[in-house]
Amino acid sequence: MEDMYREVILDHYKNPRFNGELDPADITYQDDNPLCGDMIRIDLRIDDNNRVIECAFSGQGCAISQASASMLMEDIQGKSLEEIKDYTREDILDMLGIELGPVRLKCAMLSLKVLKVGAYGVQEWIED
Amino acid sequence: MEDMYREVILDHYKNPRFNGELDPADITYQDDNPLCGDMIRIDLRIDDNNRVIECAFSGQGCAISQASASMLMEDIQGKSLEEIKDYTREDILDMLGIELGPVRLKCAMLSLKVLKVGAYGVQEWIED
Amino acid sequence: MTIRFDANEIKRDFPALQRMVNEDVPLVYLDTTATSQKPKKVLECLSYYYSNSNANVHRGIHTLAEEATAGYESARTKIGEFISAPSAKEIIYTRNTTEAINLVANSWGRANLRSGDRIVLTEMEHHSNLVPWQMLAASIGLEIDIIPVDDNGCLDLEVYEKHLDKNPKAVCVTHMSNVLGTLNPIKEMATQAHEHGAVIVVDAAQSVPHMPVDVQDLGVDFVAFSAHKMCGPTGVGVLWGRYELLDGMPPFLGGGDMIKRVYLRDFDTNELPYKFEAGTPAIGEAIAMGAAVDYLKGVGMENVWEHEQDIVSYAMERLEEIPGLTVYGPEAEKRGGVTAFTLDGVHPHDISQILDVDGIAVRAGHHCAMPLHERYSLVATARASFYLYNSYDDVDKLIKGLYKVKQVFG
Amino acid sequence: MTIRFDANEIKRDFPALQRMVNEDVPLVYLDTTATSQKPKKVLECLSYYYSNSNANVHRGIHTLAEEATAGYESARTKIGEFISAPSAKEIIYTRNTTEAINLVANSWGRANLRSGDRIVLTEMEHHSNLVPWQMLAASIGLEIDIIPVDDNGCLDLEVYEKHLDKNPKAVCVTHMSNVLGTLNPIKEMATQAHEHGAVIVVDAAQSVPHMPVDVQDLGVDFVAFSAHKMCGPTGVGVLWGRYELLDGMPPFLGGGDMIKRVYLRDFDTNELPYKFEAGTPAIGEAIAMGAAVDYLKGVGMENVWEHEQDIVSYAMERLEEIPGLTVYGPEAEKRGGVTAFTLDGVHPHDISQILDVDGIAVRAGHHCAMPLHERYSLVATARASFYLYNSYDDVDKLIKGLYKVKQVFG
Ligand SMILES: Cc1ncc(COP(=O)(O)O)c(C=O)c1O
Ligand SMILES: Cc1ncc(COP(=O)(O)O)c(C=O)c1O
Repeated sequence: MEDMYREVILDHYKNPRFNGELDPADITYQDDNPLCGDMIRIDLRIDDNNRVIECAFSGQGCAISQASASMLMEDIQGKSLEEIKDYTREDILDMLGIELGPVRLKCAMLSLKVLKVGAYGVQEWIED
Repeated sequence: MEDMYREVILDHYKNPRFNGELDPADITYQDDNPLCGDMIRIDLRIDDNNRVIECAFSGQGCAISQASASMLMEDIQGKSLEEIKDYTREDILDMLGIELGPVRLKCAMLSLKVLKVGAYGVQEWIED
Repeated sequence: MTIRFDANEIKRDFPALQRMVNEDVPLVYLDTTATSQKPKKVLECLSYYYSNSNANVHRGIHTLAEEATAGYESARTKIGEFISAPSAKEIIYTRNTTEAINLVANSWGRANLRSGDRIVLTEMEHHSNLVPWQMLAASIGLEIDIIPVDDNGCLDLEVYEKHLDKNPKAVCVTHMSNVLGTLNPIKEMATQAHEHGAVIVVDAAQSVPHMPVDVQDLGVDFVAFSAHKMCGPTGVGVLWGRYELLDGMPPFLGGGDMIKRVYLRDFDTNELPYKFEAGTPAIGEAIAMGAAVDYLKGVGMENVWEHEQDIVSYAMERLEEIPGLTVYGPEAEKRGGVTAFTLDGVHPHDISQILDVDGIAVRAGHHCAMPLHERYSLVATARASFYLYNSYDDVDKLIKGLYKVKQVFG
Repeated sequence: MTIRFDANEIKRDFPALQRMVNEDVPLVYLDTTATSQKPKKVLECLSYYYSNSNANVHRGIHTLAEEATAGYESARTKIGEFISAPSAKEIIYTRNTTEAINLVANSWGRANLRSGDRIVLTEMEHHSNLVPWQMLAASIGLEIDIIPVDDNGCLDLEVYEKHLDKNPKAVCVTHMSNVLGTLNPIKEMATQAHEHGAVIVVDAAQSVPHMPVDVQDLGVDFVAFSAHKMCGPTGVGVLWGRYELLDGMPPFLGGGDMIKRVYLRDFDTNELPYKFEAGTPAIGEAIAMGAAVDYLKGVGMENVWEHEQDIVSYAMERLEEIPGLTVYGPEAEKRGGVTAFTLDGVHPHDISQILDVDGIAVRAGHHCAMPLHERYSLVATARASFYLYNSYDDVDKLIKGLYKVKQVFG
């Protein structure tokens, strides 16, 4: 936290990439964190090889939740659903480049949760 | 507690005065302290001037509860019910001649409680 | 004018307020509404108890058991006097405000309410004074009427009167809102409730710690509060209730201490207050709550209240200077030391996190008052709250911090 | 043989055990079954928490709130590991054993039991594991079957089997009696209960503090225990339950933290373990309970158990030498470190009080087990109980004290 929110987080928050909705989409899922009201929706279009050809997120909430969604969208371009399965908490924290306490971790992980539950169902999402 | 239980307490416990039941009696009442199982019953015979002409106690329990009952019986001989109303916690403690913590106080006061409630009903007995 | 005290001197009584955060910034604690810090005297009392007189209460004869029992009961007496309760037997130790309200809902509620009966709640309640009643309502079939919050952040008392005309059995209301700071006119509300035959249950979690509270003068029926918000430890709180009401209620939890006699298939209930204290209570914490009361009495509750009034007036003045910042709730004169606010374009979580870098501790979120936030179409606010140990200087640091937040998100 | 530890060295860890009573006699604390003393490390943990990281949990972002939350949750993890719980989410903080059992009776019981269903209790239960079930039984109409205590102070397991043939829904039994010391064959009883489709609720207030307990190995469904009996503070205890059971249960108390969302007339329940933790929990005390677990783990629960076995064997040997003294319950090999006894012609209260003169702290009374005392046609017993900090020397002092009691009443 030395440098408050890193430039890159604020940049993604203020200028979110892949922001919006896809209609139609192959996969659409949304969830929220009632504790703070963060909300994220993710839409995906998938090709025959199960690769992400298009994606978008929408929602509202704090800088951490929105920036991590924006960064995640950027990162999954062209990835297969199999590869998305492998995303971990560490990947998100690496993108953000800051340390987070338990409450903010939930903000940071919301987009990954929405992505994974959307792609595979709840079983795949082990939160703790 | 320096001298453990004073001689007089042990004497009253081992050789209770006025121990037994009166049949018939003008007033009979009993109560117990479920916390420790102390039980006291008091029988009184009263003359036309509302004076105690005969009294007896029976029961079981610790030395403090039984000795204080025995001492109390000795003390109320010939007293009027009016005078009995005036008995206080201090009177009992003076008879016993020792200091007592909250749990043992209940043991010590049981006979006075039985006497007062028997003579006047619950209203007269304000414990605390 | 009041006999003002020096908050910076008071601050020295509180070990946690001496600490640094993020290695080298001094803590500015503005989160008392969530829980207060504890003065040294209270911590010493706790530590003394556990190092000397620790024993189980009520049943023991040995020295430690007698000391523990005497401490536990004398704290009860102190707490009773603190709120002018007619008798210490009306002081029931609970875990917290929440358990106290659950006790009323379950014991008084189940014994006295029937399907179709009405109860009145308000839009500004903490979840603690909503959910227990919702659970009861669902279980036995009650109708719930809600007093809305008006645009000044106050209860709409005209609606209250309309609800009373439907003859509710209970009115459940907070003395002071933990978000808006609103101080509700409990005395008047109690009179009205009683005129309509309703019992009034007051969530005093935010009033007892901050102002003189006299339950007899208020004329209410039940009052709930928590030690941890009034300089005491966690794990203990109080339900006060009128003797006749408490005496007529069935027990809540079953176990040791709340019984007079137990048989294999049945039991006899103990007297007040033990009837409602099942199992080993929070003995050390109750004794330390007594020490917290001593501490607050030493400062004087009138003084605490006046001080907080000064601080919150100043805070609101300064906060409202900040462009894009909105403070919710009534003017300073009608509120306690709580200010919930939003800042355009910045989520409250981000406000709290960036303030934390400078050691400034504020809460962000729904503060356990989701329906109230809903009423303002908000999902979260940031909240700075004040206590006897907060100074004007703390407010200045908050304001400076908020300008920094604006700059980061500018 | 075991790796023995030196109780006199352990004793030095406990500040209260250094104190004098009646001005100049050293304390001999033989009342751990009521509550244990606390090691310095636990008190330091408590004090450190309140002096540094004190904040409300779960909702805060600022440094103190994060520290408090991390401490509170890491204590949960430690406690879960201590009893080999599959997941820390199964560890529910309660006030004490009593509240934990009330939680099961009210939440699991009301959701799963119907009028006419049977439950099995035992004659040796503490009131905590009787009264909540009696209250439930009276409220919804259950039949209660009782396992009697045989002449050796053990449960009559033949009667247990007969009760199981009536297909009860729950078996509620203590792991170790707080009067007789009897260690019940919980693993076997659990297997039998499950064969008959019953859930088994174990009062582990006297086992978890004194021996290694592995809830998975025992194969039980619910386990309840209190911090204050295992070197921790008052005000906090634990309910452990199997995940599927807890997950399927409705909430118990309503309020903050146990909700996901709250509307004006309705709410959504939170996940485990928070679903059952309403309002501000005993944060400091839970963290200190974690420190107590660390302390006990450091000594080793096998060692604690072996030590207590040695001490209680010795104590029974010595006690039974005293003419007119009767010890109740099974032989030393079948019991934990508890000895309840009577002395002909002397009421237990008098025993306790006279021992106190010499600094020896024992309990006298029904020890919250009136039905068990009834079974022996007693109203009270004196009880000396032992823990890791008690030495052979303590036993010798007790014996000497009892001879003095005899002399006074001789
Ligand atoms: C066997 C047993 N069960 C339950 C309890 C109740 O524990 P607590 O008072 O901590 O709820 C005790 C202790 O008093 C006990 O010994
Ligand atoms: C107004 C109000 N009511 C109830 C509560 C709940 O208090 P506790 O969590 O101590 O039960 C709080 C504090 O969180 C509060 O501010």
